[in-house]
Amino acid sequence: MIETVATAESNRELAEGYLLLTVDLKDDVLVGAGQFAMVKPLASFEPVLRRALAVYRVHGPRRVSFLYQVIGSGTSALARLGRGDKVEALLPLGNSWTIDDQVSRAIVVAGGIGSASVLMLCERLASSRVETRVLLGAASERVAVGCGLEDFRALGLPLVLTTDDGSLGEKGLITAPLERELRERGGRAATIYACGPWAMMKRVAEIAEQFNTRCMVSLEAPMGCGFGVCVGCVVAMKTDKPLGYGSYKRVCTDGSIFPAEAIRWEVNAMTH
Amino acid sequence: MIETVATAESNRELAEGYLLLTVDLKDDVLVGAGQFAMVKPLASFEPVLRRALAVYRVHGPRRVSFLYQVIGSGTSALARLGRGDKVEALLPLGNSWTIDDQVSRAIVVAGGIGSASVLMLCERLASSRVETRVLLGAASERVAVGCGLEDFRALGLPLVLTTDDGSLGEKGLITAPLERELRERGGRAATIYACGPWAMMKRVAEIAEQFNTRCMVSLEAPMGCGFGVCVGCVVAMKTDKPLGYGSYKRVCTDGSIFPAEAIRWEVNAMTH
Amino acid sequence: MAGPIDNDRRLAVEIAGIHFNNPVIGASGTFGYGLEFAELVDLNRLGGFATKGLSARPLPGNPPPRIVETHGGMLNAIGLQNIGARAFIEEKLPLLRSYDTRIIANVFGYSDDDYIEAIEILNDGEGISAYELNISCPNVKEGGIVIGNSPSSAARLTEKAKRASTRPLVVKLSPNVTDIAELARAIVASGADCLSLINTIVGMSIDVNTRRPRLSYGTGGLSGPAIRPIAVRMVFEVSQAVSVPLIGIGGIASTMDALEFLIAGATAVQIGTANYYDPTVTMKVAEGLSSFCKANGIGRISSLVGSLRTQ
Amino acid sequence: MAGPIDNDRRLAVEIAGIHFNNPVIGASGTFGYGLEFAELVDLNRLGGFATKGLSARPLPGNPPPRIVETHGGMLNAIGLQNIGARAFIEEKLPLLRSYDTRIIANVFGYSDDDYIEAIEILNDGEGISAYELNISCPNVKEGGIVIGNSPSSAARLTEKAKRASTRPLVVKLSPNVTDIAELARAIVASGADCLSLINTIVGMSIDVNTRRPRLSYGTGGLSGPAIRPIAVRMVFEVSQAVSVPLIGIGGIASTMDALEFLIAGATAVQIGTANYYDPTVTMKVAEGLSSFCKANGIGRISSLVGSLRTQ
Ligand SMILES: Cc1cc2nc3c(=O)[nH]c(=O)nc-3n(C[C@H](O)[C@H](O)[C@H](O)COP(=O)(O)OP(=O)(O)OC[C@H]3O[C@@H](n4cnc5c(N)ncnc54)[C@H](O)[C@@H]3O)c2cc1C
Ligand SMILES: Cc1cc2nc3c(=O)[nH]c(=O)nc-3n(C[C@H](O)[C@H](O)[C@H](O)COP(=O)(O)OP(=O)(O)OC[C@H]3O[C@@H](n4cnc5c(N)ncnc54)[C@H](O)[C@@H]3O)c2cc1C
Ligand SMILES: Cc1cc2nc3c(=O)[nH]c(=O)nc-3n(C[C@H](O)[C@H](O)[C@H](O)COP(=O)(O)O)c2cc1C
Ligand SMILES: Cc1cc2nc3c(=O)[nH]c(=O)nc-3n(C[C@H](O)[C@H](O)[C@H](O)COP(=O)(O)O)c2cc1C
Ligand code: FES
Ligand code: FES
Repeated sequence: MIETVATAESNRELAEGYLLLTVDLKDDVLVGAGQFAMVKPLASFEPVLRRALAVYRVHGPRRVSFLYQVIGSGTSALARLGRGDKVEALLPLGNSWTIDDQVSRAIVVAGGIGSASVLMLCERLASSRVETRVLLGAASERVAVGCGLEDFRALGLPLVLTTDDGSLGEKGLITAPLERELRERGGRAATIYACGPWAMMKRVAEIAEQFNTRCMVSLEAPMGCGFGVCVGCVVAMKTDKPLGYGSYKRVCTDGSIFPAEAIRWEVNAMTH
Repeated sequence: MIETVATAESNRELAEGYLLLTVDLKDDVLVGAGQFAMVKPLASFEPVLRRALAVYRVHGPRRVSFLYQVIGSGTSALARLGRGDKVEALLPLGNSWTIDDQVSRAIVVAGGIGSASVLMLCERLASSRVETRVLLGAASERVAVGCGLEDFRALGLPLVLTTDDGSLGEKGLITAPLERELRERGGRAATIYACGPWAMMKRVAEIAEQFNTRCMVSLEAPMGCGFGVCVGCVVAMKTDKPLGYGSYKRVCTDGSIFPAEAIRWEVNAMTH
Repeated sequence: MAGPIDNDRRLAVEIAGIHFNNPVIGASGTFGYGLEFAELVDLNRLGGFATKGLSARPLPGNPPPRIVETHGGMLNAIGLQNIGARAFIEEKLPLLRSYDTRIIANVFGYSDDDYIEAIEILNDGEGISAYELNISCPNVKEGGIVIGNSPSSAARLTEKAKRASTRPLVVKLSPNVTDIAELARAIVASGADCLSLINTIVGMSIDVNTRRPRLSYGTGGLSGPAIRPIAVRMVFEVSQAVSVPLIGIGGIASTMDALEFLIAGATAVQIGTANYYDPTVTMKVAEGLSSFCKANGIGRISSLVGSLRTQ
Repeated sequence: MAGPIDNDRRLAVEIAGIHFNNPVIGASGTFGYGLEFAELVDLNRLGGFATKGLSARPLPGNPPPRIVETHGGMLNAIGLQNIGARAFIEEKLPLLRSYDTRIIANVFGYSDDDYIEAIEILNDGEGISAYELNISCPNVKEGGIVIGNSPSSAARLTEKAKRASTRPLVVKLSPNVTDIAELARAIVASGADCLSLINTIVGMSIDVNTRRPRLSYGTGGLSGPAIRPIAVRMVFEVSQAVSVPLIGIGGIASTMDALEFLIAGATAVQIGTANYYDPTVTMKVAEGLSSFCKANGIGRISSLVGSLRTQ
């Protein structure tokens, strides 16, 4: 974990409301697939807190990029960054996606901008002997493009696409093809890697349980610090002694990646 | 007075820390010499208050420019504006410099960026039959350039320059040549128009009194609104009943231009 | 500037028998005497406005500097400079009567008697809809907060003011207290028809170079977006403690901000500091509320009041 | 990261007999157990830090969402999730002892007995310099603010804690009171060696779309730059009321901010929320104070304490 002032190398719009920010760091970092950073334009006063962004890609020890959707004041401020502008960044944060020996067949499921935290995972799976299928869900073709569609296509992995409006791929939610795949080929041998909004993660977890499929999810929670000290980003865990110490874990340091079965899904960690 | 969203046409640095911002307005405005505007980049959250800037120049009914020095967060935010960026603006505000029949000989005295509120006055004096002399004081040659030196030179009026470090013109304060001029030629027939920091305005007022010279000063005060409703920008006035109602007047609407002899100079209106 | 709200009946609210075209009111001390805004906003499009604090006699106010900006807001110590109740009636009211907007006279005094005297003068003023008792100004050595921070003295003055007043009485609460619900109960028990909250929070800013306070008065009242969460909490607490209508105030700068206060329990809102840096904000918020009702199929905005879901 | 401060004796301050390398202290709940920062800041360059609130037994904390951002700050309702006093002694202290920095154990309980029990456990912990009694946490139904907002109960607990404690006792004040000077006097009269202020201010934020509070707990504590002017004012008020040393807290994010508190009357400062968005801020401020002393020919930073000029 390093605290550094990065320099924006480019900040390109992939689709309306979706940008790819590439920055140069002053020091070397070793980033694992699925890890994130806390970022903010240098010397910006409002909003005060930094924003959590997954490291989308690593271009070298000192160059990384972030793929982000413009939501409110924080991401809008990032969207105004131009080449040469400075960015305060703390990284890498959180745990990484693991591809252990148990994994023979992988299903990567991403909803919307959740794609940002799985591209590097897909790269590693593509270069491994693990049979991999990538499921990307988005609101529309525009959003899919904004969420890095071309980068995923370039990996050459089998890709299943769904959009809410049917403008690209199959119309509907990404959980539909997931369920189909598990029903047709069985779930036991597979491992699901998922990232997306809370509601989707919850549904994916249900499906995984139904088919006895191993499932890892990367979660979101409002973050004060990103490195474990504010204890504001917690999710509720299944514990034998409910409401005892340990019922809540920090997404930023105990996660952001958790085994789906460990989460108490009825307790939504997000503010909105 | 109109409330409008202006578009930055250019935002050029004249010298390090001094910029010239030219904006296009959506509606026509009629701006008098010495009037000001309250401005802020559109949809910026911090700082919350707009900043008071004198209208430096009018290029047409819908195009004006501001000359400003970068001091803190507000002017820094303005300095980041690029062509096409939007600026919230309320203008024109305050009263104007008046050139009435009593004025036969004019002495314009500006200290530092105070120059911004007298350029248009000088333009009008140049095109009048009033004998005019312009006295500009700055910290250094760089600052003088940043405060619009070339624009003043272009007017072709007799120009006296002083700098604190002697890098341009006479070394010392601008009040020295002012005093000399009044001593040599007498003060009665002259009218002083002055704009600059509080301490300088106070000194100019003393000199004017000493030589019985008519003197108008444009003052600064921290401004909440700029159009008369917060009553936060007051200066203390000389009144027969001290501390009675009327002891304080608003710089934004009762000024910013006042007759020097009306001000209680021992009460500094500035926060710093 | 055109908008549907002239006749958007959905936004109408009633407080102590007074009809407001909509729940958006300019806050005292930030809306001058109303007329200053006539050039910028169509006063007929607002629910109303509260005048700068009016006292029986004109007041000079505090020496400068009177304001200083802080993160997300500002400190002020104006010291209630105002033209006086009589001058307001003679010089401002005649011009204001031509507008279809509710005028709330904000009243201030250094002592109970001062307050009553101001109210008695204002009783003659035709076109005033209600009084707002400012017992929460932090920038005076007597009156204001000195009375308003104590439930007993606040209750005492409220009772006198209610007796003297020919109009509905709004009492404006100070947030500088341990238990604002207790304060509210005492004031309502003494006859207040409505409570408005919050006034500014006492703060201080120091110039490190001169080692002096940045305000000549020393301390000042904090306002602006910075205080909004505190104000929303207090409105909710008071809404749970009393049954009179509330006017929510504190850092409101957008439609969403205003809605937070309504949901927390306010029947109407006052917008203050935002008028300084966004002079047409009141009209924008009124129009925003109209659009919100349309978009969400809300028939009467008052149905949102106090609709906060707590489990 | 190198800087002159290791040996800048000008910055040394003493509080209740404890020597601090400099007046910059990490605030409780924002500095974890200190070790989380070891990778980012050189702990030896800080005056010290206050631990997350420690209770006799580990606490799970409140359900999420626990934080929400606001203009100039944030609301939190963590609910004092912590590993417990015993675990702190066994797991954290041994590692912390290697640093030359003062460790202040922030203590919390639901009842007087809980507080005393936690203190008695911590008394065994070697390397703790002082206790900071957190009777100002707004995010619990018992203890914290419930005790801290009442001078009498605060005084009662202070007395018991002082008796139970083998170390200097800092009592942390709640800003959610009408008269913080009165509260401070009562607590000092009961034996507090030092007062730290302010804790967070109770606030609320509502999600207009769901009409629910944004925090599961309902309300939360406001912190960050937004509250700084309120904190500076309270530090000044308390400095005029008591003679024990004060630790100033509230929205400090820069050297100038820290200096405001010293001039207002604080012997040292704690930096909280700023650690989240600027993890090395404590070290930057310590270095900034060093440069300030150099630039202004100040021989001892303590000479600035309470140097506010009021006329
Ligand atoms: C571990 C992690 C990794 C993330 N990676 C990415 C990414 O690669 N690309 C991307 O576009 N987004 C990512 N997000 C979401 C991103 O952090 C939010 O979209 C962003 O914080 C929104 O800030 P805002 O000011 O624009 O929106 P606002 O809605 O104005 O933010 C208001 C407050 O809520 C918080 N907030 C709002 N949405 C979220 C959210 N979804 N998750 C957490 N906090 C939120 C903000 O931080 C802020 O404090 C990630 C979130 C987490 C927790
Ligand atoms: C009528 C009038 C006309 C002005 N015209 C110009 C101009 O043409 N060009 C120019 O460069 N400057 C001008 N100024 C000064 C300009 O408004 C300040 O430099 C600016 O507000 C500083 O803001 P900041 O955030 O950069 O500095 P900061 O020091 O960070 O500001 C802190 C606070 O103090 C206030 N403040 C600081 N300095 C001044 C000041 N000198 N006058 C009033 N308020 C101040 C700010 O508005 C802000 O609220 C004028 C001021 C007034 C009152
Ligand atoms: C400069 C200024 C002057 C004020 N004067 C008054 C006043 O005369 N009477 C009053 O009751 N409140 C006064 N207030 C308080 C506001 O009406 C309002 O209660 C407070 O500012 C909080 O709202 P805001 O955050 O929207 O500004 C004043 C506020 C400011 C900023
Ligand atoms: C997330 C969070 C958790 C906190 N936890 C504690 C705590 O456990 N004990 C305590 O005394 N103060 C706690 N505080 C209060 C801070 O120590 C500090 O008093 C307050 O945040 C004001 O300072 P700031 O504005 O610099 O953050 C907490 C603050 C925050 C933001
Ligand atoms: S964001 Fe602060 S602990 Fe996770
Ligand atoms: S700036 Fe508000 S009255 Fe002058």
